[in-house]
Amino acid sequence: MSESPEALLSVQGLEKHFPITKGLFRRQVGAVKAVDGLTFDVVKGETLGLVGESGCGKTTTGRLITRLLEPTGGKIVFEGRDISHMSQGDLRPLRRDMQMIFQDPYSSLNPRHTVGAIVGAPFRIQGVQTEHGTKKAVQDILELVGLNPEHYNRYPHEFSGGQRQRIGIARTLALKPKLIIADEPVSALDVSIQAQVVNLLEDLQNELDLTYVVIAHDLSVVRHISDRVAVMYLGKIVEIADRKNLYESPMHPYTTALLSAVPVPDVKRRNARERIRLQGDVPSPINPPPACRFHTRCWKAQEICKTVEPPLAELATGHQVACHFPENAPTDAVSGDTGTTVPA
Amino acid sequence: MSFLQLNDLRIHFPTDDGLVKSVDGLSFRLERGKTLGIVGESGSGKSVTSLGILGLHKGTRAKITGEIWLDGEELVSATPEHVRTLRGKKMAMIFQDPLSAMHPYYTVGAQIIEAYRIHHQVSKAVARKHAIDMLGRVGIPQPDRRVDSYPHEFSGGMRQRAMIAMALSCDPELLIADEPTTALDVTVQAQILDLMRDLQQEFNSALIIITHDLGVVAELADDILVMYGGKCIEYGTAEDIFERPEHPYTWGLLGSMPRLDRERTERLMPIKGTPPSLINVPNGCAFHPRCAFEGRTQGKADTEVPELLETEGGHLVRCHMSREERHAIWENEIKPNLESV
Amino acid sequence: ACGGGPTATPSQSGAAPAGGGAKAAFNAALTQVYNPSDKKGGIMKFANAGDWDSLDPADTYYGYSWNFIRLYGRALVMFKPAPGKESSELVPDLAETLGVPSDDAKTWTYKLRAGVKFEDGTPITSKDVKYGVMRSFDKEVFPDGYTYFNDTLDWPKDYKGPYKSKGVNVDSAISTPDDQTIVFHLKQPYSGFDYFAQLPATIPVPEAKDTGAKYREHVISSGPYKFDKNDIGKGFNLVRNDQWDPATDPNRKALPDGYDVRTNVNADDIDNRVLSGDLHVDIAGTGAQPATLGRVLTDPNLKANTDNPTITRLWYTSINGNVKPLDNLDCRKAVEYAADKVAYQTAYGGEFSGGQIATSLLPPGIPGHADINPYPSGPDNHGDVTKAKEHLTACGQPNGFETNISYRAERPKEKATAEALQQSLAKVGIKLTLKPFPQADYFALYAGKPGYAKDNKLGLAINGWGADWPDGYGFLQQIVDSRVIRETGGSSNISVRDPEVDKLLDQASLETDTAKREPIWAQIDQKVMDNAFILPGLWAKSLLLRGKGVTNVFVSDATGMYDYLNMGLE
Amino acid sequence: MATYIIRRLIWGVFMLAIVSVITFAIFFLVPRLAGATSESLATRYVGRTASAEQVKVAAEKLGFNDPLVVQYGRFAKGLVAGAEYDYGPGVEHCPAPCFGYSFLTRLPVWPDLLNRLPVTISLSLGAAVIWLIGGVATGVISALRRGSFFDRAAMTIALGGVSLPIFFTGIVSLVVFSYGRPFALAAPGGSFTPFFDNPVMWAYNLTLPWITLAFLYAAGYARLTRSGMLETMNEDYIRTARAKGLAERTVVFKHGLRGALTPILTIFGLDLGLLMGGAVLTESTFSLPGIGKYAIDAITNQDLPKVMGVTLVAAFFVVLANLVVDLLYAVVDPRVRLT
Amino acid sequence: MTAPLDVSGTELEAAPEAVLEGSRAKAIQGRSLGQIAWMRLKRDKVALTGAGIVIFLILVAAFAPLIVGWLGHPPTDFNQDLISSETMAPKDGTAISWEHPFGVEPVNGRDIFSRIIYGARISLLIAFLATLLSVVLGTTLGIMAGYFGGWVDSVISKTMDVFLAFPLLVFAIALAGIVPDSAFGLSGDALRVSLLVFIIGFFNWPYIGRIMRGQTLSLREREFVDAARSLGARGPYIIFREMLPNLVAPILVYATLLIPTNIVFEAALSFLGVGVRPPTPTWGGMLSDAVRFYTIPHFMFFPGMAIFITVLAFNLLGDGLRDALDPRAR
Ligand SMILES: Nc1ncnc2c1ncn2[C@@H]1O[C@H](COP(=O)(O)OP(=O)(O)OP(=O)(O)O)[C@@H](O)[C@H]1O
Ligand SMILES: Nc1ncnc2c1ncn2[C@@H]1O[C@H](COP(=O)(O)OP(=O)(O)OP(=O)(O)O)[C@@H](O)[C@H]1O
Ligand SMILES: [Mg+2]
Ligand SMILES: [Mg+2]
Repeated sequence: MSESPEALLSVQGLEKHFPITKGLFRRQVGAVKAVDGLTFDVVKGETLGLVGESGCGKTTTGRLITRLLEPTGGKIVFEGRDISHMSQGDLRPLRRDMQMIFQDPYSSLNPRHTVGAIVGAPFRIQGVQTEHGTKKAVQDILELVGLNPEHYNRYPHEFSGGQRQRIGIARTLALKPKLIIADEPVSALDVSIQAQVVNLLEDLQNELDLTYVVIAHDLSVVRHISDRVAVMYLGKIVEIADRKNLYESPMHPYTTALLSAVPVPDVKRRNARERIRLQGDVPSPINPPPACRFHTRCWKAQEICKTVEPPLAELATGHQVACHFPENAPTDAVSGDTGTTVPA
Repeated sequence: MSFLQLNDLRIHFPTDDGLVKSVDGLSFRLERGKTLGIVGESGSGKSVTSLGILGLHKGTRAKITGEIWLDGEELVSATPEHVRTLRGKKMAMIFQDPLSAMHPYYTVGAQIIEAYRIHHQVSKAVARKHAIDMLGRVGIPQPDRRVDSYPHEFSGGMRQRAMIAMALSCDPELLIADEPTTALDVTVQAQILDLMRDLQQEFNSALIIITHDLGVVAELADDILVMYGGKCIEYGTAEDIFERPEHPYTWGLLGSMPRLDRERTERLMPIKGTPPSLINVPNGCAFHPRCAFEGRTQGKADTEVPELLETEGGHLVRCHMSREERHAIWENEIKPNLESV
Repeated sequence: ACGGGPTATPSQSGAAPAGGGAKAAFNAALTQVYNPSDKKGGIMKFANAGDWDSLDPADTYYGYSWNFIRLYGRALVMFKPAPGKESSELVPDLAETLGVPSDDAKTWTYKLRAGVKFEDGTPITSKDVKYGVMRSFDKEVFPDGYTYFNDTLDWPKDYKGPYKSKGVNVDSAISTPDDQTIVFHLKQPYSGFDYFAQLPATIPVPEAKDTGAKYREHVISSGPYKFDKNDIGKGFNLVRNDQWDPATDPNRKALPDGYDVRTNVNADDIDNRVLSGDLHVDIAGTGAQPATLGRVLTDPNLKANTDNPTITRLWYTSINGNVKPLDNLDCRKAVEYAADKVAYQTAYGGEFSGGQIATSLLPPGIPGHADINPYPSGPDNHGDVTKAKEHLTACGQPNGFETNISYRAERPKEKATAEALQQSLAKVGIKLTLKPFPQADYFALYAGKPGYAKDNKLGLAINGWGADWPDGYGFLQQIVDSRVIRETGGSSNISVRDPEVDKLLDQASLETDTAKREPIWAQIDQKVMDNAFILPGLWAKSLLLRGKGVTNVFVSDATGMYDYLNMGLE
Repeated sequence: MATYIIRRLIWGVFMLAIVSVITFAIFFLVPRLAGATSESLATRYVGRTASAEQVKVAAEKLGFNDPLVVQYGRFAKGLVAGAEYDYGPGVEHCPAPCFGYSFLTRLPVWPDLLNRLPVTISLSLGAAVIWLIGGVATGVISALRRGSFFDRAAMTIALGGVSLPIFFTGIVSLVVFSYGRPFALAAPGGSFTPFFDNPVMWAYNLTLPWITLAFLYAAGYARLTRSGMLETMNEDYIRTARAKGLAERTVVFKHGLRGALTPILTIFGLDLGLLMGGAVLTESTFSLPGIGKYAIDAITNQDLPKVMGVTLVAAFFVVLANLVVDLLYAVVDPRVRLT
Repeated sequence: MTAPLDVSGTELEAAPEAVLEGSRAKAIQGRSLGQIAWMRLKRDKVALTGAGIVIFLILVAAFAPLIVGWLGHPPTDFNQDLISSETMAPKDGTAISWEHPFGVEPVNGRDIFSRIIYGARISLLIAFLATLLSVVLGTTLGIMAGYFGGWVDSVISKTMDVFLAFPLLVFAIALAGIVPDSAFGLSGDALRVSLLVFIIGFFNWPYIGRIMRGQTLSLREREFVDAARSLGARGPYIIFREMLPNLVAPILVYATLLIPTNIVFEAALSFLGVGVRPPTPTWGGMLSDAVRFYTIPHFMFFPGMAIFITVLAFNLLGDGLRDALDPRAR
C-alpha cells in the first residue's frame, strides 16, 4: 500500500508479540500476538477511530505508536520519520508532537502532584521556556479545557472524574502536539460526563488543528467523533473505512455483528431489529485461529476461511476489508482466492 | 399488593464526614414476570437499593427505614435470620464484576452446589447434577467439565453466565441484576441480555436490572426508574421514558448519548457539572445546579424539594416545572436537537 | 598438704556435734562429714551450668571434673576422700602405695593393685596406665589438658604421642618392667611427683579401645561406675560397673545405683532445683548464683543447708609491665593502692560467695602462706588515695594516666570487677577503658598474648587462678614463672616477668625437704607483690548448697568443693 | 509444577551455597582483618598450652595458610562429599554433610546439630500450634466484633504482646511460674525430654517456653488475622455468599477465613522456618539445648565450624520454608500457577 | 522560545459549559494528601499518645546529661553504701528513694534511673540510625529493582532472598562478637554503635526493599508514569519526581514500624552480650545483668518496661500513621 503524501502517521505491518517464557531456563515457548500486522495511515487533521473488543490490541497499538512499547516488527512513520526503533533520547524532541490521553483519569494523574505540577510537567520535562512563565501557560491551558485556572494548586483527588480527564487532556495539550492518541478517553466516565469530554475533544480539534487517533470500544462514541474508523479483531484490522461507509454498509461480518449487538435506546424498535448474535468470546491471542481469525465465530465461514488468510483489500474507495465473503460489497470486488495459504 | 413493593425506603450511612443519604425516600412496585430498569449516575444509590432489598447491609452502619414488601412479607422489620432464608430462594442477585463476586478458591461448581444445597436437602451428587444442568442452561459449553473450573479459568462472559446460573439455581422469584453487563464486550453483552430475557420468561420471575446504560434498559425493561442523588426523579414505562421524558435530567441523559440508531448529531448535549455528593446534597431540587432550566422554577429550585408527582398514567416526575412547561420544552427544545441532521 | 593454720572460715560450725550428723547447720559439712550413712541405692542427680570440657581423662582440666572422674576412673594416686585438712593428703588408689622415688627423685615407681579390671573384665595392667599417659601427650587431640607430663618426663626427641609417633619406644619416659609395675623417668628431679600421679592422665586406658578424640564418648571405666548413655552437650548417665571389685578399693563406697548428669543447664535453675530437692549437686562447685544468694542468706532455714569454704583460688588482676606507663613500678604501685578492695569483693559476690580480701598471692590454704599486706588499701579497704597519688607523682604521672582493662566477656563478675576498678582508679585520675574478650580466646589470643596485649595497651587484665593441687608449686608455677609466657599466647601468667622469681621456683622444685620448700613459696609471693605485677583481689570463697537427702557430704580442701566420691542418698 | 519445584530446589541449593560463601568469608576473613593469624586460628585446635612449633604444624595441617578460596573449597567438598580427619588413633571419616570438627568438643558438628534439632523443632512446632490457634481465633473474633470491648482489649494486649521482647517475658514468666514456685507451669528450663521417651514430661518441660513464645507470635497473628478478616469480609464474594442465603457462620469461616488465611499461612511458614533454624533468644532464655542455644554457645566459644553449621542449617530451614510456602500457596490458591 | 500554545485572545466554546463552580467548590480547600493524613492522625488519640511518648523519649535521650546532672547520680557511679555486703542486694530490697527513684542495681549500687535515661540514648540512637540505613538501602535498591526490572530486578531480588535466608540474629551475634575492639579507625562506644547500626541496618534492608519493590512495581503500572514517559521524561525524573512522592507514605510507615523492631534487636544483642560495651548503660544490657538477680525484680522491671513502653509507643505511632496514610483504611 502506498504511503499517502500528507499522512501524519503511517503504520505499516506493525507487530507486537509479548513473549511467554517457561521452564528452567526461561525459554520462550510462545507469544501473545497482541498486535499482529497493522497497517493504516492517519491524515493530518482527521480523527481515526479504533474499535474492537477487549484484548484485541487497541491499547497496545496506542502504546506502540507513542513508543511506550518497542514494536516487534513493522514500521511507524511519523511526519516522514521512521520512529519504530528510535532511541528514547532521539524520541524526546518528537514527543512534543505526539501525545497520549489515558483511559483511567484516576491512575493517570499523580496523586501527589498539584494540577499545576501535572500540567506544567511537559514544560519542565522538555525544558520549554514560556513567555510569561510556566504558571501563566499552565493557567491558560486549564482555562482552555474548561477548568478554573485558580485550581492551579489543588490536588487531583479534589476533582471529579470528568475534571480529572480534563486535567489529563490539558497536560497533553501543553506542548501543542500535532497528533494525540486517546486511549478510551471517556469509557471510565459517567454518560453525562462523557459527552462533556467528547465535546471538548472536538472543540479542541477544531481550535488547535489536532489529529486524533481515538481508541474506544463504544461504537456510538467512535461514530460520533471519528472521520474514519478501523475495526480490530485479535490484533488485526478487519475493516477500515470512513465513518459513513462503515456504519451504513459494513462489509466485514464482524463489523456487522458488532453494530447489531449495540443496545439501542429505542423501545419502539426493541423487537423489530434484526440481530446477529455471535457465539462465544474472542479467542486468546496466544493461539489465534489460523487464517481468518474470525472464522470460529463467523456464521458465514467456509473451508477457505480456515486455510487462507484474507488480505486487507480495498473493495470500495477508502473502504478496506479483510474477508473472503464480505457483505455490502460491489460484486466485482469479491475476491475469494487471493491471499496466503496457511500450511495446515 | 404487588409482588415487590418499596414504600419510602431510606438507607442512610452515618460517616465521619456526615450522613450519607444514599437512598432517600424511594418507592416503587413490581409484579411477577415484569422487568424494572433502574438507571442513574454513579453514586445515585442504585446498588445500595438493591442490597437493601436483599438485606445485605448487615455489618455496615446503614440506617434503614421504610418498608419493603416481598410477596406479602415486610423485610425491613423481619429478623435477619428470616431474610436470610429468603435470599437465594425467593430473591437472588447478579453482581457487576463476576470475577470479584465469586470466591477465587472454590470451583464454580462448588459455589453453585453450595447455593443449591442451602435450600434443598439433597446429596452432593444431586446438587452437582443440578449445577451442571444450570451451567448448561446458561450456555456454557461442556458444563460437565467446566463445573470443576475455578472462576479465573473462565472468560468474562462465562463468568457472568456462571454467576447467573448460581443466582438462578433455586428458581428465585425476584432477580436483581446490578450492572450485569458493564464489564463485558458488546457482543457478549448482547448474549447475556438475551439469556436474561429468555430465563425471565421461562421462570416468570420479577427482574430488576440496574445500569447506567439507557440502551440496556431499553432492550429489557417494562418500567424504568431514573435515580438521581438517592431519589427517584422519574418513573414510567419504557415508552414514557424514551418517548415522553419529562425530567431535565432524563433529557440530559438522552442528549449526552451518541446513538447509532439515529443520524449523527453535530454536537452532544451534555449535562453540565458533576453529580452531587450525597453528604452535601444541594438544597431544594438536588439536580438544580446542573439543570439547564433552573431559571424556570420561580426560584423554588434551591429552596423546595420537588415532589414526585404523576403526570399521566403512572408516569411520575419530580420537577418544579409544570407539566405543560415540560411538555413544551421537550417538544420544542430537546426533541428536535436529539434528532437533528 | 594443707598446712595452713586457722583459715578465715567463719567457725559457727564448731557447735556442730563431732562425728557429724544430719542436723542442718551453716558450714556443717566443712570440717566433718554431714549426714554420714552407708545406705546404698538411688540415682544421684547432678547438673552442670556449662559444658563439660571433656570426660576423657587425658583431656580434662576442671577441678570438678577431676573430682567426679574418680567415679569411673582410677588414677595411681588420689586425695584422701575425707573432710577438712585430711583431704589434702595423698593416698594410693590404683597403686598399692604412694610413689617410690629413686634417690635423686628422678625416677618414680608405682606398683598396681592386683585384680583390678576394666568394665569389660580385662585386667588392668601397667601398660594401660602407661598408654593413658602417653596419649595425653598429644595436645592436638587433647588440647584442654595440662602439660606436666609432657614437660617433665624424659620423652624421646620429637615424640608426638602414640597416634603420630606410632610404635616409638618411650621407655625413656615411662617403663613397665612388668604388668603391675610402672616407672616414670623425669628429666629433672622433682620432689612432688605424687601430685602428678593423682592427675587423671594416669587413669588406665586400654589401647585397643582407644578411639582418640572420640574416646570421651565412652570412657572405659576402671572405677565403680561406667557410662550408660552419653549425649555430649546435654548430659550422660553412669550405672554400676559390675567388674569393679570393692576389695581392691579401700577409698570408694559406691553408694548410689547410678548417676544422672545434665550439662548446659541454666545456673539459676540448678540452684533452685538443688534447693527444692530436685537435684542433688551443682557439679561445677563454684557456689550459688547471685540471685540465690539473696534468698539463701536471708532465710536461716536455707542458710543452714549451705557451706562456705575457702578455695585455693585467687581472683586477681594482672598489671602488665610491658604497657606504658605501667612499666614504671610506681605507676603499678599506684594501682595497687588505689584499688577499692571492697568493691572488688562485692563484684565477686561479697564475703560469702566472693571471698576474703586478698593482700598477697598465696591463699591461706596453701602451705607457705604468710600474712603480708604490702599495699594496705586504706582503713576500710576502699583504697588509699593519698598513697596512690604519691606513687603517681613518683612515676611522673601526677594527674593519672589512661590504660585499658580486659576481662572475659562471658563472666559477669569480671565485668563488675572491671567496672569497679574503673570507678576506684578514676578517683586518682587513672582512666580505664573496658575491653571484654571472648573467654575461649582470652589467653590464647588477647590478654595472654604478649604482643597483642602490648599493642592494644591492655595495662590491666582481670584474671583468676586456682591451684591444680594444694601446693605452692601447683598454685604459683603457672602464674608467676616468666618462662611459661609465650609469644604465641596461651599462658595464664600475663604480667610477672622477674628472673629472680624464676630462680626461686627452680630452687623450690629441687628441694625435696618440705620444711625448706615452703618458705620459698612465701618468698616468691613477697617478691611478686614487691614488684606489683599482680593486684590481688580475693581469696575465693563459695557458698555451696547442700542437696536435700544427700548423705556423706563434706567439703574437700583439695578442691574446695564437696567430695563427690562417696556421697549417697537417704 | 515439577519444573518449578526443580528450579526452586536448584535456586535453593545455590542460595545455600551463597550463604555458606558469605558466612565462610566473614568468619574467616574478619578475624584475619582483626589481626588473627593462621597460627592464632590453629591455637584453637591445639589448646592454649601448645608450643609455637605445634601450632605451626597444626596451622599447616589444617590448611590455614592456604588461600581462602582453597579453604572454602575444602569446606564445600566436606559438605558434599565428606572429609577425612586425622586426630585419633586412625583417620576419621566425617561423612557428608561434614561441617568439620568443633574446636572444643573435637566432635563432628553435624551429628551434634542433628542431636539438637528435636529440641528446636519441638519448641517451635508446639509454640506454632498454640499461637496459630490462639492468634487466629482471637483475630477472627476481633474482626467480627469490631469495636467491641473484646476487640479493643484483645488488640491492646496484642500490641503489648508484639512490643514485649521475648527475653523479658521469658524471664518474667520463669520467675513467676517456675523457679520452684508452688504454681509452677513447667519444669525449670534446661531439661528437655524427647517426645518418644516420655510425652508427658516432654510437654511439661516445654509448656512455659511454648506459652511465652506463642504469646509473642499470637499477638502478631491476631493482628494479622483481624486485618485480613476485615479486608476479606469486605470482598465482593462475601456479599455473594450472603446473597445466596448462607448462614453467617458459613460465610465467616468457609468464605471469609479461607480468604484471609492464605497470606497468614505464608507468614506462618516463614516464621516457622526462621524459628526452626534456632529460636536463639527463647532457647537461651529458657536454656533449652536446641539449635539456637547451640549457636550462642558456639559463638561464645568462637567455634567456627559450629557457627558455620548453625548458619547453614538455619538458612536451610528458611529456604525450605520459602519453598514449602510457595508450593502450599499454589495448592491453597488456585489462581497461583507455578511454571 | 515562544509559548507552545498561544491561547490568549481566543474565546473557547468549551469553557463555559464545563466550569462547574458551585456549592462544592467552597467545601474543598486545597488540601494535600499529607494534610488529610495529618487531620486523620490528629483524630487518632491512641496514635497521638504514641507520638507523645516518642517525643518525650527523644527529649529524654537528648537531654539525658541535663536530667541526670540535675538529679546528681551519674549512671556509672557506684553507691556501694546502699548494698548489703552479704547478699549483694540493695539494702531493704530496692533502695528506692527520692534520691534513687528507680532504686539501685545490686552489687555496685548504680542508679537505675539515670542508667535508664542514658540507655534511652543508645537504644534510640542505634534504632534510628539502623532504620535510616535500612530505609536508604531498601528504598534505593527496592525502587531500582521495581523500576528497571529485568536483570537488575533479578539480581536485587535474589540478593534480598539471600539476605532474608540468613539467620539474622545468629549472624548478628557472631559478627558483633568477632569484630575487634578498635577497627576502621573507630574504637570504644563509637565503634560498637556503628557496628550495631551497620549490622542491624544492613540486614534489615531487604524487608523494606521488598515492600518498596512491590510498591514501585504497582506504581510503574499506573498510567501517570506512562504519561511522564510519553512526555519524554528520563528515568531519574520518573523515579524522583513521579514515584518517590508516592512512596513517602509507605516509607514513613515502615520506618516507624521498623524502629521498634530495631530497638528490640539492639536490646537482644545487648542482652546476649554483644552490644555496646559496659559500663555504658543499655536497656538490653541491664536486662541481661538483671537476669542473674531475678530475685531483685525491680532491677529487671525498669529496663524491661523501658523497652516495652518505647516499642509500644513506636508501634502505636506506626499503626496510626499507617491508618492515616493508607487511603484504604476505614
Ligand atoms: N505487557 C504485556 N505482556 C503480555 N501480554 C500483554 C501485555 N500487554 C498486553 N498484553 C496482551 O495483549 C493483548 C492485547 O492487549 P491490549 O491491552 O492492547 O487490548 P485492548 O484492546 O486495549 O483491550 P481492552 O479493551 O481490554 O483495553 C491482550 O490479550 C493482553 O493480555
Ligand atoms: N457502607 C457505606 N457507607 C457509607 N456510604 C456508602 C456505603 N455504601 C454506599 N455508600 C454511598 O452511597 C452512595 C450510593 O452508592 P451506590 O453504590 O448505591 O451507587 P450506584 O448508584 O450503585 O453507583 P455505581 O453506578 O457507581 O455503581 C455512594 O455515594 C456511596 O459512597
Ligand atoms: Mg485497552
Ligand atoms: Mg453500583
